[in-house]
Amino acid sequence: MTRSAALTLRGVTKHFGAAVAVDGVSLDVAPGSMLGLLGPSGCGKTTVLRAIAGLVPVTAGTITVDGEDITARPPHGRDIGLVFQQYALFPHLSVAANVGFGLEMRGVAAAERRTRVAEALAMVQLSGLDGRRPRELSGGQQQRVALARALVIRPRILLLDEPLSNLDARLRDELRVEIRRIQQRLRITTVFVTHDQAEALAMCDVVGVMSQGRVAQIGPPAEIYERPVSRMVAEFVGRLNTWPCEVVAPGRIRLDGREMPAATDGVANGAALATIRPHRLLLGGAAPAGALNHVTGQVTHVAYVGDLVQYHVAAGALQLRVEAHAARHAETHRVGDVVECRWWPDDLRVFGA
Amino acid sequence: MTRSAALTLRGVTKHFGAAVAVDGVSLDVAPGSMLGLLGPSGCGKTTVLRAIAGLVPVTAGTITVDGEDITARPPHGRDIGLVFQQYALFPHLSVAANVGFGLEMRGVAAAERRTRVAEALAMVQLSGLDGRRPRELSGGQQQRVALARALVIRPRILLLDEPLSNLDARLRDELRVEIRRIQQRLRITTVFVTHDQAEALAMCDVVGVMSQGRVAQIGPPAEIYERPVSRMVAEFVGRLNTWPCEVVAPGRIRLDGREMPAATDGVANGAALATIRPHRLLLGGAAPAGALNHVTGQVTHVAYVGDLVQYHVAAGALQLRVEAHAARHAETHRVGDVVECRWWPDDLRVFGA
Amino acid sequence: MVGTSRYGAGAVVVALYLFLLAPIAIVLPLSFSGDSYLSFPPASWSLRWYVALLSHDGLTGAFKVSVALASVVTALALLCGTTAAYALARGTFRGRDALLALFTAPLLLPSVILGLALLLTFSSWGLLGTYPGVVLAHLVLCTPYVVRIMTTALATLPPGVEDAAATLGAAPGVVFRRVTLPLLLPAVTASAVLSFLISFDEVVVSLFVTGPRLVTLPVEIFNYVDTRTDPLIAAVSVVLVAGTLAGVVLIERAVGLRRAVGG
Amino acid sequence: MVGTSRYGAGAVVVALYLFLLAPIAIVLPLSFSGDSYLSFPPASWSLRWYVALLSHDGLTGAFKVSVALASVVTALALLCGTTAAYALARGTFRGRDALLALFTAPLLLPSVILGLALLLTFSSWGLLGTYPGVVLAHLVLCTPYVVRIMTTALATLPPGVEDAAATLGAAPGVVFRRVTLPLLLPAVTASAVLSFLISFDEVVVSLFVTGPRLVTLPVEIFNYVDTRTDPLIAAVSVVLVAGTLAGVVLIERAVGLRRAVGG
Repeated sequence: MTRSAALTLRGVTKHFGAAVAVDGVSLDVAPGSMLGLLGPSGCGKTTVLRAIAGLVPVTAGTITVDGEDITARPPHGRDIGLVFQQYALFPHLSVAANVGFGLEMRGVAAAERRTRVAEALAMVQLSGLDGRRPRELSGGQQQRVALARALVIRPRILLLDEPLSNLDARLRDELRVEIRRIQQRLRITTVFVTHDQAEALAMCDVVGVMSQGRVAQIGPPAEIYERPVSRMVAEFVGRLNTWPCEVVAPGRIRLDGREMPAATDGVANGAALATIRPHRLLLGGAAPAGALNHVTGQVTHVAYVGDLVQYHVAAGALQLRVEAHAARHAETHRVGDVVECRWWPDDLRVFGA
Repeated sequence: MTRSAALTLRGVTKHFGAAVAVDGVSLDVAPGSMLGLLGPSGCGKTTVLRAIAGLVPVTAGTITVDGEDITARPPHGRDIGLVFQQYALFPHLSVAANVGFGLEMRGVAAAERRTRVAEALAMVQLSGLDGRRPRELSGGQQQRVALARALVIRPRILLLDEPLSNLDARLRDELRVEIRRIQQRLRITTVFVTHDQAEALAMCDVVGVMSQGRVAQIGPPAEIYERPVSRMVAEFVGRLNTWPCEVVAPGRIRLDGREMPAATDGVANGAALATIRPHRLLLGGAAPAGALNHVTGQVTHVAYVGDLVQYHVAAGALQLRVEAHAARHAETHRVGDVVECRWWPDDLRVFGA
Repeated sequence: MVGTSRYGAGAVVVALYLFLLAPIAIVLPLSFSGDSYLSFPPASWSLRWYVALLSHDGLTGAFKVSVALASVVTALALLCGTTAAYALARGTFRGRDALLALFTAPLLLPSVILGLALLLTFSSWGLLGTYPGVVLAHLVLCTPYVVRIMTTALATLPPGVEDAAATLGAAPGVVFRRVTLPLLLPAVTASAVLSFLISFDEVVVSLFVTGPRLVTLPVEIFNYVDTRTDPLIAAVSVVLVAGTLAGVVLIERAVGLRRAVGG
Repeated sequence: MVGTSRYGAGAVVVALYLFLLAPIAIVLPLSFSGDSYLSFPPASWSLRWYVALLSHDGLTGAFKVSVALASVVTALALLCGTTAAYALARGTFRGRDALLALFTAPLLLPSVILGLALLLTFSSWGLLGTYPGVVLAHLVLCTPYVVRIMTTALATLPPGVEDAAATLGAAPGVVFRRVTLPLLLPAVTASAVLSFLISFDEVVVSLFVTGPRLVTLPVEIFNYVDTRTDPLIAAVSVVLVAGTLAGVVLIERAVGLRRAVGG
């Protein structure tokens, strides 16, 4: 249905007065793939998206689609579909007129327009709502209309600007799966902006983590989560224990007075930060035997969160946050229990302090 | 420091005009324990809290603290501390004056007031901010001040009205643990209102799930999560697979044409709904051998969420949502894989349709 | 805090306002008086004063003058005010906030001051006592309201709709015509009605700028009241109140009364 | 949409408004004229017209009358308006919304209509031409503004602070005195200033209710202008503009201009 286009950004920079919103961002999005731009608010991710759409003129850099430079084109000449956080439906037009707007702008004849609008509404499971006004729809339905409106013009690129963040948790889960299915079916090159790390990891082929106008790391979700290049990235994509340590040799650190192996990847000897995700700390019987690091400590806090049990464990000078899957037959610990806590050395990632 | 009081509600009912906001709620909160009132917005949980504080006069029912009926007392005569979602600090007063307000109302002398305000601020880790105005503080700091202000008067009961919902995820995690620690240290009887099931399960000794003005279920977190009494409760406290089935005998159902054991707990023979939590469905090698139910299906969707992998599996007429802990050495499946999915029969809970 | 004190306060308010608004309620019966002089309640009832109103050449002539003036002023105020509001809302030029403050300033300037200032200026420009002078004076009064309503309307346009239209392939002119303008229509209506009412009712500034030469309806009413007070005046009031109410209902339908009046 | 068209629109706006606001800028130099007649630019400069103003008994006397009247009206408007706003904001009685609409209605009623209505009513109540009558008439004009500002202020009180004070042990009276009132103070200031300015500037309704018997400052200025036009009038304007600006700055400090004027 859609042609899969390649999107390339080279050194895209945007200044607002003296403030640098985007600082030399270069990206390649492969045809038909979905890139997630993840970052805290103010990191520049939305500005990048708006620059791609042409709504924000860039200060420097180029944006190309399938090798064609579109940097100087106005938004209405870019052939790019954009879905907004606040839906941005035309309140004075019916659902069908909203979805048909882009086709009308392209001079598509009324009969064909009707067919394609009906197809697009069927794709987002809203057949039969053609005559409604946007205000008569729920938030989830409005966002589906917005998606249909962006897709019906068969854009070369689809941009999604936090499309799920105004919806409640249940609806978000549902629409997340649906958007991904549609994107994969149409094989449409997509950029998805979000501040929700679970959303980015779950939906996208490639995730770029942005910070202060730059891309801090870009790669497949598992790589971002398992091998973050900095503490900022590691903290942003999931919960983290962070302890001061000292690198004594490549692959070896001193932590709370004890030497142990760890993933130091090029961090120089001296003061550093050792980090590990709470669910990679294994308590007592849950830990397989083997050459694992381990500490012994006392449980100070237990929180049961349904499918997960969160523990705080005090071991020497270390405060450990541990998360255990509340599996059916897992033993559970109580406050005051003395437990042994183990982990695989290469789950302990070290960053410069 | 504080006396632990017992709070009892009997048949508390509140009508607003023709609308019934709270419909005969009876509760007992043991001295020193923390009750979580959990429910969707509009379920009446906040009205119950405001009734306990005396801010909403009840239509019927009684509220007693340590056996003393306080139903008719005005809010300023109840000796109950309340922490609001929007902090509700006095913007024209300093932090110290905010915290000292309740003591001033009780005629505590200036010198003692200073000592107790300093103690309370130390308890919430805000020593040294006495002279600041609320608007100069971050959201998390403002909520700490609000907590100190409510606790410094040594109230008999502490009420928390969604105190964390205006804070971001990281701060919420942190303050959650801190509030629970302070509550346990002071042994103060507490009612915590929230719409966040993880918050209620993680923090409270007892959780009451409310729906349409009534208490649908009340019990310890694990009981609410593992043995919900209704589909509404089950869905509200966590993700759920729900399939139509038929009860053929006590403890046996027919699901997608196959008979199998399940927890039917008194559901009559005939059409019913079988439910199971996604993380209780075990894929392939992850499932221990034994007398487990099982189906074979094909993976249709995979989402990697860091510490969790979510699968959608199509097995016959059933759509299965499966969540697997992304453990270090777990095998992962791809879209299109044929997998065997097993579960323990008593994890499959059946409710009347 | 307590229910009873609330009801007490409510009663106070009702009493207070019935008293303050009673004047308007009294005018209606007076206008249907059959008497030759003002008395309340009237001794007899009739429509004679409405008939008298229609055949009173001074008042009907003045009415036409006022309608013509208000129409011209409204058209010009809409043009200037909407242009200004659009520039202010969409522009990012320096001094934008200062300009907006300047625009709303006449809203707070007492009309006596405006009248004086215009009198002094117009006397050097030779506009004193001329029709363009009156129009210009009314424009100074009406335009700020238009600017305010339109600025608010532009600021409260649903976020992103114009951008959405652009990404869907609409050129700037098309975006304005197909999206912006339809969404602004209620505010344009409200501005027009308000502008018309203000110009129609204006007395002080007009008196300063033209003296009693341009006989608008308020001036003629003044003159009439100066010589006698009879139920004809009540009939005039009712007609004006009805017209104003119709305008207010239009504004209310269009943007909501509170937003137009402010608050 | 495009930068250049924005700057273009900006330029149009600036030109337009310089033109509309020029009158006010011209008054200042005129007031420092040393000439005996109006001419722009003045041939010589002096403070003589300010001196003349201070020694003009008619104008200074009228100024005192206006200040006294505006003070009385402001005090009463604050009392009525705040009570009403409190009842409206806190009350849950029936017809609350209708009452609020009623309260804001006089804001939109043309002053000629109000003047007529009051004239007719007061003539039956024997209030015509009396001081209480004028005060009452001004009250009808000023109270709605107070109600509006105070209602907004009450509605935008930080949520929960009053409840928080109550749970901390403050009885209703204490809550009002220690929490509500301090937080309302800026709005009270703004209401008072606005009320004072409106009463001070009012002409039309006063003329209807008392005729030219009560010589307020605007009436006296009218009379003065009727006989001659000299730089004294410019001096009066400057004094009034300065006073108004001071009031506006007070409002701005207290609640922000835009919230007070609306929009």
